[in-house]
Amino acid sequence: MKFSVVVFPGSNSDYDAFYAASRVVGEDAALVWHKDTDLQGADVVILPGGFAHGDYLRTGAIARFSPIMGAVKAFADRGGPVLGICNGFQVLLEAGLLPGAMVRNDRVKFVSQLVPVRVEQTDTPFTAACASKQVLRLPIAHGEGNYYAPPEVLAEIEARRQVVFRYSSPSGEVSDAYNPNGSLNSIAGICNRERNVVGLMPHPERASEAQLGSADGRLVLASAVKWAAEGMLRHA
Amino acid sequence: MTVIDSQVLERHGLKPDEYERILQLMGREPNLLELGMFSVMWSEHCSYKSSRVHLKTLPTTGPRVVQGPGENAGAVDIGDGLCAVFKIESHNHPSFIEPYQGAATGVGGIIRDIFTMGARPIALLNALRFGSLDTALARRIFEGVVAGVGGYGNSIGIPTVGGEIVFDEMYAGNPLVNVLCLGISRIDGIVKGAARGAGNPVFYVGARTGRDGIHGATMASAEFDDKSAEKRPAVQVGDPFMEKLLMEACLEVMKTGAVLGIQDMGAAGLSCATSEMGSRGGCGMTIDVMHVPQRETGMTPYEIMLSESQERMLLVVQKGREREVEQVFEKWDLHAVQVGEVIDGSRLKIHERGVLVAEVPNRALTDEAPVYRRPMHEPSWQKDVRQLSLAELGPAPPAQAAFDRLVAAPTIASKRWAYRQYDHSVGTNTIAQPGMSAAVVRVKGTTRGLALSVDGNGRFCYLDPHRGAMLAVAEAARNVACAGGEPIGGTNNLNFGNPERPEIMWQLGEAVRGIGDACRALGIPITGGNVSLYNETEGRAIFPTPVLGVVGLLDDASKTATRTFKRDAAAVVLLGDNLGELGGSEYLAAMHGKVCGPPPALDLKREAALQKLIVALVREGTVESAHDCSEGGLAIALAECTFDSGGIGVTADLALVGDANATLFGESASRIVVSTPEDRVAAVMAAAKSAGVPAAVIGKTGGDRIRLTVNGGAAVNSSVTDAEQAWATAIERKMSGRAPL
Amino acid sequence: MRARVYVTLKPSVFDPQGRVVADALVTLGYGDVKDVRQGKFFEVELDGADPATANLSAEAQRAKAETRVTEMADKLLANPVIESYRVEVLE
Amino acid sequence: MRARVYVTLKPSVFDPQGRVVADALVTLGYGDVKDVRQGKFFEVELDGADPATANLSAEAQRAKAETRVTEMADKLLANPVIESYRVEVLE
Ligand SMILES: Nc1ncnc2c1ncn2[C@@H]1O[C@H](COP(=O)(O)OP(=O)(O)O)[C@@H](O)[C@H]1O
Ligand SMILES: [Mg+2]
Repeated sequence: MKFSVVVFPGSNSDYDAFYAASRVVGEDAALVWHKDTDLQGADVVILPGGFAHGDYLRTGAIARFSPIMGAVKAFADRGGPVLGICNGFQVLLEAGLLPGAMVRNDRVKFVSQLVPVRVEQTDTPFTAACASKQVLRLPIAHGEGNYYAPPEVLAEIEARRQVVFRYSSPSGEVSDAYNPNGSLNSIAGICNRERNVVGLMPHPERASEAQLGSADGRLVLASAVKWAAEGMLRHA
Repeated sequence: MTVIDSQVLERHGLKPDEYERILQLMGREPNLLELGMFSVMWSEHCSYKSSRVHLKTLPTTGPRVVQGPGENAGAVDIGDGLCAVFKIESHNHPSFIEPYQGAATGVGGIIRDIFTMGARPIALLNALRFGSLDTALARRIFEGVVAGVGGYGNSIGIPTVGGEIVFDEMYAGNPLVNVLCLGISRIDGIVKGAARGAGNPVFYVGARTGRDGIHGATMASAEFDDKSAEKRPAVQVGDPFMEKLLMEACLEVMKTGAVLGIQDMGAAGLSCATSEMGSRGGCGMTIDVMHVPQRETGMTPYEIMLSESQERMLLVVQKGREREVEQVFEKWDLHAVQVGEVIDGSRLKIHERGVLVAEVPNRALTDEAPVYRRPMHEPSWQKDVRQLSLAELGPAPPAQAAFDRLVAAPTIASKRWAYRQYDHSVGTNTIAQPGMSAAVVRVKGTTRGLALSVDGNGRFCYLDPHRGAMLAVAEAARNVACAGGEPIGGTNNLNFGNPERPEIMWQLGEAVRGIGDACRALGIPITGGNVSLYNETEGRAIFPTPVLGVVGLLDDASKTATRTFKRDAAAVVLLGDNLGELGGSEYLAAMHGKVCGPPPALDLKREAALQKLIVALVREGTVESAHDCSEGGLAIALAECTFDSGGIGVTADLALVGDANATLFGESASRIVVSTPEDRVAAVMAAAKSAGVPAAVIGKTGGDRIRLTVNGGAAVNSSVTDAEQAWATAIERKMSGRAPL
Repeated sequence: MRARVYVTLKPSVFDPQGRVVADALVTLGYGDVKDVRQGKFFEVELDGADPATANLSAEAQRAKAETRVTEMADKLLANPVIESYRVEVLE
Repeated sequence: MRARVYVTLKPSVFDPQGRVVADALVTLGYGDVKDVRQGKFFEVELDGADPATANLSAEAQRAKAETRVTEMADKLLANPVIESYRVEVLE
């Protein structure tokens, strides 16, 4: 199967995602330039981390107008699995493919550290290989990862089980003490109603090898492989 | 036309005899533009006129050296056809004036030096010095510098993997911001900053030229005084997004083979890039400033040639392949424009709309710059400050009190407040993160890894610049060795006061001599570096502060060690001798407010043996943790081994040397604390013996306390949790209530 | 033509930066600071020589600029989920 | 009392953010956008019930607030090295 990783000007984890998909998980992978309009036969699309367009206006605000985003949207509409990591998550929010928005971390500063993240839902293409409530150790590295949605939207995404990841303690307890950025309901990642588009602030691709401090993140990409093996890819 | 009188010369920072030299080299009077170009190129910052004779004495060769000093960065062979390209650079003065932007543009500058060589940057480190965090000014500068370092590196996606931070009142008015960048390139992919081949076009790419930083280079060479406020617009705003585009585009364009030479425009901007590329390549260059993309209207040739706008590059392209190069830049939304061409001869010709406005032999700006053998004189106070009588200091504080104070002293405490603001995981190469003794990054596509450390101890250098500099080399190399890295190359940043003062010049000379001695003994070639002088405020100089960056090679990146204990009931072994030396220690500064005494002795032969030993022990997996002893001595080193270990305590008994506090907190060199399972103790001791390194089992891991005794007498008994909490949060507590902006 | 677009977080959205600035001001001795909200603004310069608008009255040109800049704010400069904006045509 | 402090980069200082926003607007079809400069503003709310100023005239209170907020801008909200600012007292 094939992972296509979109490269925006200013993406900086594009190669990391490509490397994790191709060298660690061992699948085909391609880097797709944002000015292209063809996803090169992708089975899975990844919008990677970084600072697209410098994040100068708002994170993800300019990237959502890139030519490739039309193809990404069409792919998502067909049910294709799309994963937005960090800046990629922010792009998905700005593009309206996921609900809500990001604001500055509550403690304002950029925060870079390994944090425990609890898997809330396993019926998405990016968590299918995880156990329910499994705690993954994943790095975060962002200045604007403070997830916000208006109250009615938040209630709805909770009701529809769209919260896929939450920040937690190492043993899986969710509380403000383990919320690194002030996100509402400790949200670290969500999916759309159809559950094929997932965005998260932590970086699973950077935690896919034990040598790098944690291999837990490998499960996220491996989930997509499992999903495909079980015939769950519906977009083709 | 402006007459060049003494006032004009003074404004350009040129001395009358330097002007005489310009007249000679030019064979006529220069015009104002030419004078401006001389002024920036002959500034201390660009010409190294005070330090050059000393730098020449450094060892710069070795079997692994691919590129020594003289290019944008140095390079060493790391096997598999690859080389590590690295250099350190300072941005001290700008960071004082505008901490965020000063630090950010400093990071931007050194990154350009690395990718200019054709190497992909994979790691950043920084060495920072600030005044005491008890002052609002130091907190503001610290806050801004850390945010700026992070802001630039995070955005461009190069992980900041390590560094060091020291707080001392001596840096209150002159913070130091030294940044090291390391990249990886194929050896045959290195591109140099030389122009070649008459008729080849010269391209400009990157940010447009504005009026910023005009005289920035000369600013870095002038002491601060009350008038420095007027020079403030010299600070620039960094644009990491532009730099990211430039980096990707340049690395891509260099792969085409159509680029013959490339150089970034940093200090002295276009003047520097054009003249250096010409003189390195033994040819001339002609450009027309009309073609230079400009951000503001009405810029004069003077302003264009002297501007230090960030994020700009100059390229010499093979004639006929212009389109190929332009296309790569266009892909990245960058517009490369031809501004001139390489010409025969050795002259740099600047035109404005076809009219010749300056013509200078380019070597006059570079190689022919003045070189000074400035007078050196040992300061009259030097011998006095090296005296230390413990008796005269009064009653010694209880060891526990000293331990509690030291563990939370900002210089010793965890720097997590800072490095949590740095993305250290981007790039998926970081094996040992900030907070460990040395950073370790893997080299993708190979089994190899690189260990990196930057170190310097201004106090030691103040007390004895020769020995202090040797200690800095030894410490950086030892840190790298503790991670299993064989030191293979070094870079250095010399941060000193005003070289026109013989005492400062003496410090500089002695320090460079020390770096040379230590590097020769430890087999570490110096492949580059940077010199920052005039670090003074109102006549008061900083501690002489050479900062050493050392790169170590791991053949197998998985065979590394960190400082933290790994299990209960392991033996704790001290490699090296505890000599109980308190001179220049953090203990004396924190408990007695004194900076005095002789810095620790250093036996370079023994240091070399110790480093070889630890590299072997780590690679064989004979030891499970390894930690260098530095600030705070053995007591702090042992405590640090328990921190981040998940609460594994230690019990150790130390043999008395001097008094108890000297035993615990003395900062003797050439010592490493290792832990090893009981059944491997004999192997460690045997290896130490055959290496000629003293070794002693001093205790055992386990429990949840740090229990240290001296000759069996109680000295320190703290819970790991409490000590770790104090250590981890000390800086946060100093910074709380402070607003980042 | 110049226009300014002021963008602020909606009142219901917590403003961490404003909070930190407020705290810092209190620490600096400005105890009477009750609250600070931080916003941003864009000063947009439009090419007046647009042939499509050249023969419009000054009034109509202003109106036209206002419409255009409002559109820019809507599309790009503000995120309606968290932000509101105000457009001001200067000249 | 409420006051606003508008902070902009000095005209001679390069504004990378504004540049990128301008480019984005042009790409989106607003070809007449010549330049964009980005600034920030702070809305500062002051406790009106300050006993030290309670018996001053409205005029004097305004003036006092203006002085104080200008001081805040100078000290914290703007960095005079690269930024300039403007204070506006609202009520
Ligand atoms: N302390 C030093 N030790 C060794 N080489 C040095 C030192 N300082 C500067 N150099 C070398 O001198 C050369 C000139 O530096 P250059 O690149 O012109 O200056 P800049 O620091 O502005 O980039 C470089 O090759 C640099 O590595
Ligand atoms: Mg250089």
